[in-house]
Amino acid sequence: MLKIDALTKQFGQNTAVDAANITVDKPTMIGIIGRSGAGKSTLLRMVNRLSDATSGTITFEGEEITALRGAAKRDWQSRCAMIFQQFNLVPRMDVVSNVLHGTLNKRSTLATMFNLYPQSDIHRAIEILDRLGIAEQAPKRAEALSGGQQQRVAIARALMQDPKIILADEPIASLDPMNAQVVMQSLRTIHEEDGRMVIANLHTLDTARRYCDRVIGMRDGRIVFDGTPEQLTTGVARDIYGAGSDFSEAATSTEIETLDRPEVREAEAFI
Amino acid sequence: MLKIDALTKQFGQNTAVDAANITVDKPTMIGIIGRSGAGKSTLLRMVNRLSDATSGTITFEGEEITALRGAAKRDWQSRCAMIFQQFNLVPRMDVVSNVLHGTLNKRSTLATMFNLYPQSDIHRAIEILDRLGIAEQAPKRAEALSGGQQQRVAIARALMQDPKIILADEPIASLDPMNAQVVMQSLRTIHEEDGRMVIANLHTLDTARRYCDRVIGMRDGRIVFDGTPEQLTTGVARDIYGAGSDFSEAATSTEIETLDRPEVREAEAFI
Amino acid sequence: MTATDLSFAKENADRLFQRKRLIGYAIPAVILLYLIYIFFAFDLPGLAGRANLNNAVTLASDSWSHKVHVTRDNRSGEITYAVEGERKGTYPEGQRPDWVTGDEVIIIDLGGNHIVRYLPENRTEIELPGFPMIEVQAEGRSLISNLPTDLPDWISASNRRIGITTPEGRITLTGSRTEVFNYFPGWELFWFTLDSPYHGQGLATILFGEQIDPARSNIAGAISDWWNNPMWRHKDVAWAIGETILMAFLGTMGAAIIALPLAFLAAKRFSPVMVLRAATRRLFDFLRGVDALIWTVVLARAFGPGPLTGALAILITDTGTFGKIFSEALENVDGKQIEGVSSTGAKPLQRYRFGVIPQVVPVLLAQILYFLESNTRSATIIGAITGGGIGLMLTQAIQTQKDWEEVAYYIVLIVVMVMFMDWFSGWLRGKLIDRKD
Amino acid sequence: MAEISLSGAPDSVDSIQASYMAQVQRRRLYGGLALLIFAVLMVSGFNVADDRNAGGFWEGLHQIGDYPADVLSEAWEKRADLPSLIAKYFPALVETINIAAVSTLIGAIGGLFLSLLGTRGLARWPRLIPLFRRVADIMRAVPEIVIALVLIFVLGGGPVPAMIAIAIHTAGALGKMFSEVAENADLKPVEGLASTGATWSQRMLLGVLPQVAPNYISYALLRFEINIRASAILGFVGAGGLGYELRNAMAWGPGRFDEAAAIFILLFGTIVFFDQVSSRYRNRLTEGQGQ
Amino acid sequence: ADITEFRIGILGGENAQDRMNSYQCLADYTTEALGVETKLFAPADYNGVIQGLLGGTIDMAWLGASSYAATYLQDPEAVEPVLIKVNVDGSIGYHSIGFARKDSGVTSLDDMEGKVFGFGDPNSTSGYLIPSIEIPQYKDGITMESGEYFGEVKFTGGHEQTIVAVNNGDIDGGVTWADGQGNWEDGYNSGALRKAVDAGLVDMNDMVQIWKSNVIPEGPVVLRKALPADVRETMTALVDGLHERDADCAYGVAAGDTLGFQPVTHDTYVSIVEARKAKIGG
Ligand SMILES: Nc1ncnc2c1ncn2[C@@H]1O[C@H](COP(=O)(O)OP(=O)(O)OP(=O)(O)O)[C@@H](O)[C@H]1O
Ligand SMILES: Nc1ncnc2c1ncn2[C@@H]1O[C@H](COP(=O)(O)OP(=O)(O)OP(=O)(O)O)[C@@H](O)[C@H]1O
Ligand SMILES: [Mg+2]
Ligand SMILES: [Mg+2]
Repeated sequence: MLKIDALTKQFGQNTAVDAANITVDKPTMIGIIGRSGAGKSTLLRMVNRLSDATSGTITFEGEEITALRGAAKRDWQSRCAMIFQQFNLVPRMDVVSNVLHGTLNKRSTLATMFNLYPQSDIHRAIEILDRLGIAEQAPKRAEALSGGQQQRVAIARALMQDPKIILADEPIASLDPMNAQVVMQSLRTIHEEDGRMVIANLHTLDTARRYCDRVIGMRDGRIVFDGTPEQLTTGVARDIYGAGSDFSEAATSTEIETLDRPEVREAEAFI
Repeated sequence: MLKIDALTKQFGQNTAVDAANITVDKPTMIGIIGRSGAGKSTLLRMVNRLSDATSGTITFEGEEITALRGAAKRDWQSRCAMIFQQFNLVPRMDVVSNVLHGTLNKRSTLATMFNLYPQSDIHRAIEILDRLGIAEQAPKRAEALSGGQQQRVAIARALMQDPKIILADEPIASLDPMNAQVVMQSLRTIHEEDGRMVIANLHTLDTARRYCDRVIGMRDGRIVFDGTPEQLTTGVARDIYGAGSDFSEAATSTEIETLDRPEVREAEAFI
Repeated sequence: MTATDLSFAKENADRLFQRKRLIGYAIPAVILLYLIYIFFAFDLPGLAGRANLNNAVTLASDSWSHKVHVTRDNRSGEITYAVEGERKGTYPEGQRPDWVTGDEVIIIDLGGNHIVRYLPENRTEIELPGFPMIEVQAEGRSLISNLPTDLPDWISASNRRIGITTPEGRITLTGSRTEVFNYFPGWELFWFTLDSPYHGQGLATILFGEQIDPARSNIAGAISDWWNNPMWRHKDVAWAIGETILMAFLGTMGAAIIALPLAFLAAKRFSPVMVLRAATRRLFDFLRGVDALIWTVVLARAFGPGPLTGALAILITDTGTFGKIFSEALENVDGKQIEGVSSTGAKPLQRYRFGVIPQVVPVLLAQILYFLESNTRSATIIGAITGGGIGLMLTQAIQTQKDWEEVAYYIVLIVVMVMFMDWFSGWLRGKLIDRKD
Repeated sequence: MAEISLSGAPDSVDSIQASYMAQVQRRRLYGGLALLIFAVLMVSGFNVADDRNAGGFWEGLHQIGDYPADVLSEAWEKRADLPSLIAKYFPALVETINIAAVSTLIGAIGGLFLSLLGTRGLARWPRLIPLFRRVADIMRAVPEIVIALVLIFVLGGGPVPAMIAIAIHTAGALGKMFSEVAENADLKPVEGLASTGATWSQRMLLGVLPQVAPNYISYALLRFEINIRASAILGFVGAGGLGYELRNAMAWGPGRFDEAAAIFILLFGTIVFFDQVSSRYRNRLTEGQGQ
Repeated sequence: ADITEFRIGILGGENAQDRMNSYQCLADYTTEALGVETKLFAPADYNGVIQGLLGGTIDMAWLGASSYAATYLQDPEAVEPVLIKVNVDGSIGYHSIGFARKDSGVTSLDDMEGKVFGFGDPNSTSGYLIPSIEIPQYKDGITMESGEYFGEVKFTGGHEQTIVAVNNGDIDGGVTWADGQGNWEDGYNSGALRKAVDAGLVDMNDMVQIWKSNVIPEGPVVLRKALPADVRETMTALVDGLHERDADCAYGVAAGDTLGFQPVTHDTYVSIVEARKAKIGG
């Protein structure tokens, strides 16, 4: 299905992603872990074509993604939704409009200008919001929502795209533990019920273990681990995070924002 | 020397200072304490004649300060320096110029318009700065200095006035503990070496105790305590701050910015 | 969410989008309606018909080219050669361009096989490729020619006048005169006019070659001849630009000097007397509202034409503008600094000097310098009305439709001047505002 | 108790005094020189201007009221006609305002595109950013009168050349101001939209415009104010509107001074009116932003 | 009373700087004759010179007849006319010429009914004052009010603008000045039309003359009355003798071939002044 082949991205001297190879055969929920600067965001951005690869290819269902240009590229983007750490919504616009932005690729600029979304799309947007439990927020401005709600709006926008793949770049890093849990659960549900592929960058080992079918570890731009959550032992994690022998689960957790508060532990334990 | 007699200040309905009586016979270092809104600032401002009293008199060495007008008032101000919580320097001008502002009252308007001061004054300004340990900062702009340094520039400006009295309105409230200590120590040294009277509004009981010869407590505009630091027992402090029986030293300290960090305690303990 | 709730949410969303669409349509619709109204109010359909694109082409091509006139006066038979047909561009006696040959018969080679021959007895022959030879005889007021009745549109002919426009040049014939205009690219005589000994000399010759004019050294002579060039008048142009910048400078700085003390009167903080404050503000409004244009006219009676009048007009308007801006800046000053200075017993003026001025200076300087740049542009326009500076030269050059290369020259100079002032004021702003007081 | 001077002074006071004095001397010298140069420039500039002017400043000063007095006294004599004259010139005023409004509108749209195309992070063709910036600079530098006068020759007199001229200048001026605003725009929504496959125009329309609109409108209003004056002035040199009428009335001189006064009242009133309205509205726009 | 400088105002149909250049020789002679510095000023329009003369900031100018009348009407004591230009044929006048585009089908004022008519500058004699009085006398029913006989009456701002406006079709007919000598196809011997022809902006084959005024007296060279008598005498003599002294200079000052200048008095302009006064009333 998705094949990433020797994908490399360089920023000047700095190699952010170094000859990454990933093959995915069927819709899977994949977590990418690695410490800050490992190249996780860069990798996802290349898959969505927000930035161009320096070399290497990405192929999806036989189509070479890295070669797409102009309208074809935008068409790919519409099939490959992206969710960001900071939500990246349009804050001054209402929630439904933000969700409808998922259909922009199908609409002309003029139609967007006059808000000419078909009624069926509007209704579908509400249904998606309802599925994510925030249908009542529909007429509010995005900026008026809490972080967790905003992230769910971002997921709704992604679903509105009806994508084959959903990419999520640290979707829960700005959220408190309760909201983080709701958002991850939503992604998991989407994966399971709709059979969409989900690739999420995650900062926390335990989240990756809990929600993903497959975990990829990156370090200094290279893929240093690729396996099931079960294979992700403390020793492997130590490698990924490049920590010494004093490494412990707790250590990664403390490094990671969502877990540096004790409540998180409690919240997750309580699930 | 200084006699404050039934001094009252009203802002509309609100009586900020209510018939205050203070008599000082010889140069003393006096601390005024009291909670926010007690009228401490208002009292000092009336002494400096930055604001006018509603009724009552201030007499200094037989001269009735409250009756002065125009040039005579400005002359009094030049003999009665004032130091502010926010330093109130001219941030865009260099340190020496700020110190030289202390001589404005003695110099002709025309010369000062062009920033022309006699060399002897400039030399004296630098000597004062040296005494306060910030002579190297002389050519820098005031805004480029740290808070503690700026407050010392303000003290230098006060000293430049060669005043009989220095009034300090919460001189250390905006400073971190280390700087607070340096500034209070400077004021104490000035008092001791030059024999100038110093009246300082202070937020913290312990600072008042440590540095002052005499402590005046104000509450709701009235003077409710006037005695030596030794007389300032916890019970008296409780009265001044209007606290209940659960009042403790620690409670006032926590209320007070400079002491709400643990390091302060350590720093002061270490002296 | 229950099904009814959900359909309710959907209805709500539908209504929301109805409303948004309405606004989405309304704004462009209002703009469109307004533009349609303007379309007719400004008579754009008529304008399209009236617009003279030929004029535009003539002007555009004239702005980068020049023409040399070869004129025969049919009464005296005298032939003159002149750049742009101007007296100052006339070839000296005995000289003529090298594309003119012949003595009895003057042969003018316009290039591209376009040849005009001035024959004796006011006869003219015109040879154009792909067109039969044209012969014209001038007799008294009328012209006798062999032109057919059916003429291409590049020939305009009557029995009094014939005009021929070709890509190589233009020929006009009337009873009294026969004239050929040969077009060349470039701004001819930009450096030296024909009577200067340096005309046609290369830069290297002038700089390093032998002395050309025995009376003067090459460089001094060349500079003086260029500076005093009677056709392009570099000296006058330089003066005019200087005058324009001078108007802007005097006006802006004068306004700033006057506005600063007045602004104190208009600022609530410094002027407790309400009446005085209101009066000062109204004065500012008045000065600004009357506008430099009208001040120019008012002042012209008292001071006559010239740069001073323009400078004063700018000064008066900008006093109003600066007054408003400055007093707003003064309202926003930080009281702490003033209090600090006051507490030392400083006198009122000293309080302003040290408590207020250092705070407002950056704002003031930035504004003054910004206006200096924009006033350079205004000074161009005001000069055109009051009679001074490059603006007057430009408007006159345009209105008398003389030489469009001159117009182009002035336009380039004005744009360069304004861009220079823009850069300069930005540079000065950076220098001054970062500086210590 | 601890020493006062915590920061030990390696330099002796003398050397600090000496170096500071040197600095003061230098500053006084530069300050004095700058002041002197400025004063010399002002005085000599004034003298040059005074010299090159037909009338001198001091001789003319007492006559400054002559012209207004002529105009006002005549207008006062014929004050009964004033209302009808104001009504007569009202259409010309409408034309002047229309010129300003259309050119502000067109200029703002032009400035909008120039700013979006010339701002890093937003530009459609990042490599062309310097080009669009230079274009804006040049459009800003050309005085309106230049374009207007040239266009009058091609298009004939009337409002259109003035409108085009002002619009060009406005586009350049607003292009610069707009792009300063756009530079500070938050790019996150733009990236969010890009990830859904939105085109450039959709990204700008939905991601950037809502953010910058209040500032853009505020600047456009300020420009409208300026353009009313510009359009009146251009009328003076041949484009239509109130300026044209004013020039004719004033050129004719006595006998028509009442007309001149009526036009003047209209013009003054309009400028003050829009000035007040727009500054009030602008304040509201930029204040509302804080929330 | 002594003067410290002498200021000459210039007005006319030529580029300001060209005018300045043509007048430079006169300025030099003036400096020589009066012993004071002489300055030249070229305001943007007629009104600029008029205001200068009234305000006392301009001492001498060569005005148009109507501009002189305007000055006289605002302040009869401001200036006095001293000299008038003499044409090559000895006449001292010129004409206002009405013209239109040939392809518009307009051949006379009769055809102009309901069409757009253009004047030049309101202070111009031939571009406004005379035609505004004489055209209504052409036949009954003609007035110069917009919308009465003509569809619209406009001011183009100056002679050059009128010609361009007619040529472009902005206006259907307009008036400008010409000496009325020589041939129509050349744009006459001198005048605004001739200049436009020489510049290649109009082709006289495209133009027709639709009206011609009676002879209009040339404008006077005026001197400010407040000037000392000896200065006025010196200057009058200087300009009067200019043609004999320096023909090239006179050519430049008079903007063409002339026989020089001859004395003139206010009487020559009484009718023009009356006409202008009448216009104000109407
Ligand atoms: N636009 C850019 N220009 C230059 N270098 C960049 C850019 N974006 C990323 N990098 C560099 O590429 C490397 C990988 O960055 P990336 O953002 O992909 O890491 P990450 O794993 O997502 O880290 P984080 O957890 O901090 O988001 C880093 O060294 C980063 O500094
Ligand atoms: N300019 C003023 N106008 C009106 N009321 C004032 C003014 N200045 C002070 N007050 C009031 O007078 C009272 C005493 O204020 P003052 O500033 O002297 O208190 P303080 O003891 O210095 O308190 P703080 O610790 O907050 O500085 C307060 O109730 C205050 O609100
Ligand atoms: Mg990242
Ligand atoms: Mg206080």
